[in-house]
Amino acid sequence: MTYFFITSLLKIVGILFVVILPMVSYSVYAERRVSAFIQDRQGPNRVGPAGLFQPIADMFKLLLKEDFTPRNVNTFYYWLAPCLAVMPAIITIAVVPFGSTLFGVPMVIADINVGILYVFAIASLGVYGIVLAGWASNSKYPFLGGVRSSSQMISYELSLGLAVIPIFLLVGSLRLTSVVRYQIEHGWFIAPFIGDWMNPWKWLLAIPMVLSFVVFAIAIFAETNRLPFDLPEAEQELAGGYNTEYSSMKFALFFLGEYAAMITGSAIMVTLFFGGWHLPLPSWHGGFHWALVDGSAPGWRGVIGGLFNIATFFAKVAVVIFVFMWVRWTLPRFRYDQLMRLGWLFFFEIALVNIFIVAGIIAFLPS
Amino acid sequence: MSPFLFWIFALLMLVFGAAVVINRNPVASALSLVVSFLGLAALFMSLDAYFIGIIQVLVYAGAVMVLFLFIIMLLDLRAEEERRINWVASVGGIAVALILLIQILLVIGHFKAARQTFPPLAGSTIDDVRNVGALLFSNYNLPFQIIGVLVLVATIGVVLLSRRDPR
Amino acid sequence: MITLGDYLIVSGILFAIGFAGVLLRRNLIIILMSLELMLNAANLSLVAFSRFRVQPTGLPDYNVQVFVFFIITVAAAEVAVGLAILVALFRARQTTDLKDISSLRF
Amino acid sequence: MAVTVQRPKLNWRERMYLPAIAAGLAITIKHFKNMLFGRTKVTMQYPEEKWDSSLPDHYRGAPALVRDEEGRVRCVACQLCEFICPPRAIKIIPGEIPSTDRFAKVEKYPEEFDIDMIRCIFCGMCEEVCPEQAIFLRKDYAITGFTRADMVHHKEKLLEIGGVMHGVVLKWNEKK
Repeated sequence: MTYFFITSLLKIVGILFVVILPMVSYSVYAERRVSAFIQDRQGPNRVGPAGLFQPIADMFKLLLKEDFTPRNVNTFYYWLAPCLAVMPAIITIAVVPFGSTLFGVPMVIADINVGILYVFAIASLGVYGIVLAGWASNSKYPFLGGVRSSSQMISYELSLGLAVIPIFLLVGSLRLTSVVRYQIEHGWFIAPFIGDWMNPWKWLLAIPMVLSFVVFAIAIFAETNRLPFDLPEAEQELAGGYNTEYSSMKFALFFLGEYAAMITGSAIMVTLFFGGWHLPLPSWHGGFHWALVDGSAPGWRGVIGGLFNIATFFAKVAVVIFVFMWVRWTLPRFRYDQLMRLGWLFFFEIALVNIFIVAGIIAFLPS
Repeated sequence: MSPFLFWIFALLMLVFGAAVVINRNPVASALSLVVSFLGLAALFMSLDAYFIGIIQVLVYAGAVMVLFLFIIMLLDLRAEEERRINWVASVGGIAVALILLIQILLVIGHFKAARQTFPPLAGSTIDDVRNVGALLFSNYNLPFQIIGVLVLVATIGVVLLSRRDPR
Repeated sequence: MITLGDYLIVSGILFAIGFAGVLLRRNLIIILMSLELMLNAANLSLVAFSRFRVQPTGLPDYNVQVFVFFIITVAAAEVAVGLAILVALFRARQTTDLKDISSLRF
Repeated sequence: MAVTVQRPKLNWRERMYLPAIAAGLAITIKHFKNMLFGRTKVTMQYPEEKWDSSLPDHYRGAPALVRDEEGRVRCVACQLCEFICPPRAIKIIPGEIPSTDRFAKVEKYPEEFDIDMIRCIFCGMCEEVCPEQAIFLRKDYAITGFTRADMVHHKEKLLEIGGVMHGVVLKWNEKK
């Protein structure tokens, strides 16, 4: 029991302070660099080599700024909102398996049997921070941002939830570790035919899976308030939306929350569609085949394997985050009615039909 | 679950549940209700009902309360002004609630089975999503579909009710 | 050790709080919230009964949890309809206070 | 007059938007790639690379006073530049050259010559109007200071920027 507590604590501290928080601050830096490169600029390159210490400078700047509370705000909720904005994204990561095993300890903080439901439940709490910020600011632009955010999140949660149902139809369990296990055995969901090239059923399955992935990815974009769906904070129309009245560390918390949500969303996407921590390596040991590397091997090879799995997972997450940024700096923002129409009349239906297609394939799939 | 955690979450739920009734500001009430529901979800989990607990968070905290907040903000309901408290009605209301509470407690006190502690389960981890789902789609298939129709009717009703122009 | 009675007592207190809310408050939205509290108090005792009534297979009584699932669904639909009525009422009367809408005529 | 903008009729492929989105993504990733491999020519990285070498001959930077070959300030304090200056950035206090001086013929010299660089708009009219070719717009462009007083260029500073100008104005020389 004590052993369980200590390893859990180590995992929480490790994943939060060693991985997630640095990743958040460096994804801000990466966002600025990527946007600069896309626009033929240099981006921040002054602090440290290639600007790598920029997040630290940013942190000091934000900490040292005057923490200003406007007069007519509802003070208690005004202070509560930034805290609520960060929390959901960070506690969602608890159920995501970020590695196989290390020293025999499974690399997931809480392996619960309602994994994906937990993710959706906590993600749906993310709206409170934004809505409260908009309401407590007692100012019209933040308020509009808050109201937009609440309706947007409710609308896209539907397609988000429906888009992943095909996966769980196949896996037969809501546990995220079993999703990864299934993908190791049957191929990643984004391309289930890999490794089983001759099986026409797998090729057939790939069509609804890609559809499901597209709907899921777009819904994640909308859930994390990223462009092209960043209407709650549209700088040009709403002057920053819900965080207009915030300054200093409270503003930083909103920023942190947004990027943490992006990282969490990417992690879930990787887990559901890109095989999680799984990356087969070619092996010539006894004829060519794809070898599974994980932490189950004895001795130092197990440790290396476990570390390799963790590195693989976060490398995949980094790639997905890059795609997030790439899309942000390419596409313009949707109009609000377009956003709602897209969510309700398009993705909702696609996701629904997709479930039936996958159910049909499973019913006739020769196992 | 240890008694300590049980009492923490029960207290959290009850204190914030009382805050729902006491608060003058509707937004404060709604947020207290969210916290209360989170405590309730934790109690569900302590009863090994993970699925119900998560559904509780997902439906109540995630959707219903957001709807409440949305409506409160849409109608711009501010804190109620101080009205003269109608003492007779208030004391009467509290008295009725207290009597009900005492009745409930008396019934529980006379209920023999209430003194049993947690009976052991088959395994340390049970897949309750699968079990609830299997039951839902086999024994309770018809009620499930009726509920679906009910939700559809509710949706249509809400759309009709909230249209600005009823014609 | 925690007994079934503890869960039932907590559930009973929650129900009483919700009941007091319905009786004491005059704001319709608060009354709706109090109704939710009462429904959830019922859910809590139902789930507690399900856990303490272990079947011969060693599993909790899942029939009760299915029932709770139905209650949650109906409650969500009820809230949606209730809030829609509230909005329609507010449009007509500019108030959510019970005192100001005591007459049934509009 | 209200103008109704005709929306273009889109065929189903255009209405999917996906090809257009893919094309947009391809463009941005191309820019990203070119930048990453240093194939894009970016703007000058200013404090490390200076403009100095690439400024054109006609560049109009900070105005400055010049000395002639003999080290004399060329300005004769005629105050034409002060008069013409559109933002009134120039302030001259003329002084008299004593009759014993070798250049007594010139009569006046600028006792003080201030240019307020906060006001200066680098229009070059002072250079244009100067009969003595004593004031020039040089190539200095990074004019900074911590206070407003810092931004006023006094005579010494102006002469330091200006340097020596070899020229044809021979007014101060004895008549041949």
